[in-house]
Amino acid sequence: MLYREAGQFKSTYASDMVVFRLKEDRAGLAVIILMAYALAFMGSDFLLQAVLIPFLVFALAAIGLNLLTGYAGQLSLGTGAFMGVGAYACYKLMTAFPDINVIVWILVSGFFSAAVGTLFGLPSLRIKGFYLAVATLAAQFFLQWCFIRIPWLVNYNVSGALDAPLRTLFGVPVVGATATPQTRYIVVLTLVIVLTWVASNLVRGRIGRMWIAVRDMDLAAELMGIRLLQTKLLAFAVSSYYCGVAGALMVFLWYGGAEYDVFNINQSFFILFMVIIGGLGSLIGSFFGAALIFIMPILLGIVLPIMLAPFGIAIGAETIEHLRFMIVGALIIFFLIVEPHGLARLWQIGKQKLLVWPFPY
Amino acid sequence: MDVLYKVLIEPFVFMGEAPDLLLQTLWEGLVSGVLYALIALGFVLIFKASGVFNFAQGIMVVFAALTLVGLYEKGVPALLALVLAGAVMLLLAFAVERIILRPLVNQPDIILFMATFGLTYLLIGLGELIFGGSPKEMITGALYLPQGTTELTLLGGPVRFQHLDIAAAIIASIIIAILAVFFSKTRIGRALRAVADSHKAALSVGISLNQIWVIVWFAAGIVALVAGIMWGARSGVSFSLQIIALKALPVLILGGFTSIPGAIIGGLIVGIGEKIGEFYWGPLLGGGIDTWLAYVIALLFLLYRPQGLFGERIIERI
Amino acid sequence: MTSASDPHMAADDVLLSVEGVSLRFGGVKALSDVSFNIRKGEIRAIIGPNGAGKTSMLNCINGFYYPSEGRITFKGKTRRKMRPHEAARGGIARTFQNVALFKSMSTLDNIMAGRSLKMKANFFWQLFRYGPALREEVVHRRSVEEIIDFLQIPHIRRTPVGKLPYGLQKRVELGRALAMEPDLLLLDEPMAGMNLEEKEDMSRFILEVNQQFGTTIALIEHDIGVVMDLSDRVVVLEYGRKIADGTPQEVKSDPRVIDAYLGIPH
Amino acid sequence: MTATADSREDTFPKLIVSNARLRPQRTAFRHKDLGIWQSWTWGEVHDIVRAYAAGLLGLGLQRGGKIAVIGHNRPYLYWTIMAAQWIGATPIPVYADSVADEMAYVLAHAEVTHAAVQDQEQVDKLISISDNLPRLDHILYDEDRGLRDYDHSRLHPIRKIVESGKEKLKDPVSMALLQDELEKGRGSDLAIILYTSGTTGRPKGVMLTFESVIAAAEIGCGFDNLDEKDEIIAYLPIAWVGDHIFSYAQAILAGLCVNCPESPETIAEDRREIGATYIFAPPRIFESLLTLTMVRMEDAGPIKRHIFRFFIDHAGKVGERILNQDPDVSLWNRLLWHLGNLSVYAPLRNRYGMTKLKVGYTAGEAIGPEIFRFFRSIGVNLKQLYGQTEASVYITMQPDGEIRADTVGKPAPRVEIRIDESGEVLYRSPGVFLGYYKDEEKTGETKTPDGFVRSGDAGFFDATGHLKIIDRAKDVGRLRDGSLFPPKYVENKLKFYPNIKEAVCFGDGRDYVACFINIDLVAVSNWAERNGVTYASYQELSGHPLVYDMIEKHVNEVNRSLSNEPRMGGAQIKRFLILHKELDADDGELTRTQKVRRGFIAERYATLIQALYDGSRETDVTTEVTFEDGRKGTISARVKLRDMALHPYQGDTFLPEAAE
Repeated sequence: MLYREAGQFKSTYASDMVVFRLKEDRAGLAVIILMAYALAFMGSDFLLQAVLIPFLVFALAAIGLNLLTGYAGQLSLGTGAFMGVGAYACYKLMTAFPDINVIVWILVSGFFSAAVGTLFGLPSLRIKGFYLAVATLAAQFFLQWCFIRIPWLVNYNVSGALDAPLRTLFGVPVVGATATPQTRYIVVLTLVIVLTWVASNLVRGRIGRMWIAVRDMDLAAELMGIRLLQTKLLAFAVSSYYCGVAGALMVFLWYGGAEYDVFNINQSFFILFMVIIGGLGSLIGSFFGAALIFIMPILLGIVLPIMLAPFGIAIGAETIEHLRFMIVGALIIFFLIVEPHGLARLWQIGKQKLLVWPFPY
Repeated sequence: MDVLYKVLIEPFVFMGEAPDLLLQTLWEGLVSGVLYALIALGFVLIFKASGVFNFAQGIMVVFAALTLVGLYEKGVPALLALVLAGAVMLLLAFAVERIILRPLVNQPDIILFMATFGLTYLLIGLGELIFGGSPKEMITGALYLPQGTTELTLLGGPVRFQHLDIAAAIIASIIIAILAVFFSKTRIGRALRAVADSHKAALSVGISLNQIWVIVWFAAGIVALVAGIMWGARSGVSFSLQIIALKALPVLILGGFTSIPGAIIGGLIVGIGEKIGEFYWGPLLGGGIDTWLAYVIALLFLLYRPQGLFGERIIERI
Repeated sequence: MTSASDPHMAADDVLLSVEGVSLRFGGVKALSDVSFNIRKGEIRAIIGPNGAGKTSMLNCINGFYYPSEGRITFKGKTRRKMRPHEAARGGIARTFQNVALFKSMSTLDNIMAGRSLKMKANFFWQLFRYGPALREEVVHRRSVEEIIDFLQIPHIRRTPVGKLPYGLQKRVELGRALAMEPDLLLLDEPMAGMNLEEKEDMSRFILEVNQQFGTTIALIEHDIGVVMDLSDRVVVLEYGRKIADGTPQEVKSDPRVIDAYLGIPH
Repeated sequence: MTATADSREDTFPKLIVSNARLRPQRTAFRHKDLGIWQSWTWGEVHDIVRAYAAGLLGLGLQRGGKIAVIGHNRPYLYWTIMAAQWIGATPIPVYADSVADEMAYVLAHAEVTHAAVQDQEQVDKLISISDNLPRLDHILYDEDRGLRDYDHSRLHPIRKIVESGKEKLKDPVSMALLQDELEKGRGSDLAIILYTSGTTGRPKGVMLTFESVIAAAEIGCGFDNLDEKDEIIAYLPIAWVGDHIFSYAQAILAGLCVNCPESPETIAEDRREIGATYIFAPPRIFESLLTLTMVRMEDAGPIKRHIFRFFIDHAGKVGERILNQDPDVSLWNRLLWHLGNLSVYAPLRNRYGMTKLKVGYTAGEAIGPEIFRFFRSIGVNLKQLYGQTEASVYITMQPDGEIRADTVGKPAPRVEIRIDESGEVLYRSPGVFLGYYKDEEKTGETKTPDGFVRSGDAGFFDATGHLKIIDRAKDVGRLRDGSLFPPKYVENKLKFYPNIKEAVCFGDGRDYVACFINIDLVAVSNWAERNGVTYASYQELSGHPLVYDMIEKHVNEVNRSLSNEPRMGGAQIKRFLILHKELDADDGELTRTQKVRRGFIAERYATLIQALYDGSRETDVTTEVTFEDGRKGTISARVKLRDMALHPYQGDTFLPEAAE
């Protein structure tokens, strides 16, 4: 309906292979990015701190997991731990070399989780599916144990927790108690945009095709000369890199400090939900999934009491929490039944409908 | 050298020096192993009959135990509460079949797996909503479960046997035995096995797929109830039990997803290995290694034998 | 699409030879003591009744199974164990009996995936899809488009292959194999389940691949008519043993073949 | 009109040279090939064509020689025409889907010595008839697939010829020779011979001079202000005069861009991608677009369907008037139309690839008024024109603001029209042809001594000065009672129903009008699905009683409409039958441009015609058919016949007045 693709022809392969082939899509993306930046100045601190920053962090982690599970087809339940590796690595780097810009360390910390992820991805050569999930559970529990048991990781801090020392970017605090949500949001947003772009480059190119090939039909992929182990390990590495960066962002630009407990198995599940609900093998789906799984409970927390109030039902915060669990659970089941391919598929269908409007197909 | 000595020699020296402690550790490992096996059995039942990897098995354990205790607290006599808890599990089985399995039949495994995640969250919310989030004591006494301790002097030292543990081991063994017999000897049991091979074969036995699903989910529910009572009696009834249920995963890896004897032996390996590892090697690493040891054992095992202890060798065809 | 081998090369130049190959699964013997060779530039058919071990033979050739005994020599190199990806790197491409496409990818991406081996741009450039990475994508896209043009499937360029009818899927799979620019192309029942018209198309493509690019082809096929028309030489397997080998005419008149295979009405 | 007709540039090659000078960087041609739109600028086209011309000289093609051009719309085939004209040879475009026999006749008649073809299929066809073509020396081809192992002694890839020409042009002598050849060309020279497929008899070669074709192109470009920014998509047969004028002559004259689609399967998509600003298509293209639209909308959800219905109905009421800039449309109706434009019309135009369309033409046959109005009402500036090969297309056109469905417009600029006593339309214009190639007799019959051309169509001018065509002049017959019977006119009325694909009426010299009907498989099978009619074959569907009932309703409506028109009441259809097979060009029942070959059909189905007039209820028929792969076979069927009740009418029988 909104599309006018007539006349948008491609006369080079480069222009034929861009992500957004239609100018309407490109314009839409530009508007969304502009609005995202505008929100930094228009949104309240609550919106930025409690909704948008975590949303972006989770979206980044979901992209990470999606690269591995959605694109390369390797199920992982260790996302939380890989995020933790990034966070702890970032903490060590940041405190060991305080003079180097924190953004650099956030990006570098991802390499540490990439290394760890690759190590735990090694079994993927021999084992598949749920069996592999158990292997990643080993990573989850082992790494979490490391976070608790190795005080060196937190510089022998008595509390055993990570804290966020003050760090600045161009003189503006971005990490630490004095960093405003606005600054932190802009930093997170920028990093997420750049990393999403990089991810889209990867998945559209040779590497992405190799991942999908391994996922769809690994035997055929191998018979075409694709080395399974290297391809899978690369997926583990890139995926863990994204998770690691997301972990660092989570601790230092969202929470402003955290204990080992935030990297527990539930975090892993949480992000897996986002990927599944958002859509396996879709970057935009990762954003949708993060929005639904993270923002929806917040909305419920606000909306439920208001909705129930007219009936004279006053409910405590605890009950809301329980209801939220139930509703999230029910929604997961609901979405899986309605659209097993996730919100991304719905989005795609919606776009297709707009494209062929008024025709049904 | 010192490290090697500490890792490779010292624990064994210690074992030899104090065989009573070794026996104590083995016993404790055996008891938790039996319980692991019981939980794993719940997974196996469902996986065998419906191909669903039921992540909610852990929460079913908690939910069953909570229902039992919750009903008792509301004044329902213990044994009636036990029966009612069983009825709730039956209800749950019906609901799962209706709401989840039927609409999702023919979907890829991962989708069904995720649906059981959803079920987990739903049950957590429901359980907390009804019974509250705080941990509860298992009604051990009211259920006539033995309490107290017998201390025997064996191998030159005192070895303590909690009566509850003995009961747990016995009851779990009985349940496992019943299920094993049920599967191999009865008509329904054979039908269940047939489903694992082919859905058509099951239909030819005259049982619909839907009925089979209800039956296995109910059976898994009962297993969960028993496991919940036993675990609950040992460490209280709370949602953290769920994590313990995840231990069933390495058990399954060792035993294979479809093998009942595999689940039993896997459970024992994990239970005993974990206790021994924690007791003898844990201190070297600062303790607490039982949170991951089972997974690492399973992982190493997998690398050696990807199809599990009892799984058949997979010949890939194209 | 160019190929290293010259179609006019001497006909008796052996590209691949199989010597005394046996293959066992547990107690079952899928192949026993099979020997034959494939010459450069020829179309070689492998026929035989169901369960004769034809697919197993292909699986041995491209490294998916290791023969329990015997040797396989490809391009003058003999080896006992070779991983499938090594076979691919050596120039062996393959299609499958039951279409093994990457179902969620489009026709274009499937064939592009076939060129993974030819693409060299390093990871760094891939991250930014810039410089060599982008240039390489463009170059290979063009080669892929030539294959699409060759196979006459431009109208399904962007269709996910899972949605295509079977006949077209087979064609896309052939395209994916061609994208590897193989020296030896193994086709496992390329015409199974096709209607007459599709079979004719596929036969034409196979012949054109053989003639235009000089690709050596080994194919398994049930349709005897097709085999006789297409192939230069035929090897006949039965219960894992070779029972005949020669030109279509020779094989056709071999009494053992008639007994084992041709005599059986289909 | 930016492209003025410089008096010195009186041939297309000269115009190409001037384009290369005036707009060297503007895109001249695009061809979707290997997945993208490969493009060539006027500068590049000029270089290629000149080199190609040099190459053709090298192959022995000379001034006065003939070269056949066979294939779909490909840049290299258009360039063949240009290159041939450059050196004074005459290009002979031939319909690509002609069967070998037809092609052999044309090529032999035209005495071609060279042929440039698209692909292996055409090469094979030429080789199969080469025994009948002793003069044919060289075959050039565009696509080399499958041709690798052919004997290349007289077979050449076009690209190689162009290359060889480039080599030659490095020599200043050759360059001078080419320049010389270019300058030798005169406007009065023979530019092209277009063979008309002809509804009867053998194809005739219509000879057109540069002057005529350029004059026609000037008329077209001037009328709608075409310039170099326009885009046209070339997908109709290059041997058709419409394509030659629109995609060749006007493109060169205005310097606009010609876009060639990738393959027949992708035309719809390619059309959308390009978004042409200017299109020319026979009515059947618009008809099938509309049918497809309606069929698809049947499958849409109820809400969408209602929105669609509502706005389409609204457009039907005011859309045309808004397009005609009628000031009397109320503000509310305008607003509603624009709302509809946002939600339905613009998206529809987008799906049709007509978003950027300035003007579209339909010609060749009468277009259904509903179809015509539909497109205009949703904002597509569709116009009709009346033209002929012999006139280099333009005879009448519809000026902006005077566009009606039932007439073909006013005389085009520089065209004179008169209507003779028998009602036949005659015209004179700068675009008229030189004569029929090697057929003085026919030329004499068609051209009057004073330069007018007999169109062969019967028509009259209405009160507003618009020409109305009723039928082929020779086809307009009389029933035995003397009442007028214009078969085409009746058939077109029938064909305006989407369910009816083709109709063939009989009645000349008989007691009443009777009719064969061909159902439209797409529309009727869709109807069948919705109405629970099951069928296994075309034959079964066409014989289904419910289908007969439905068609009977349509026929009845046509009869009513005929009864309300002056002079036409006697032409009401009394009996009809539905044919058991689709009329097919492969069986010779249609021409290659999908026109009915009445005489042939009458002969072939004589038994059916007999049944129509002997009152029988049903009859058996056996027909020989040609399958797609060329095999022949027979089908037999029992065909039912239906009687119709006629509507009363006024019995006036005078002929249409000639108005001027």
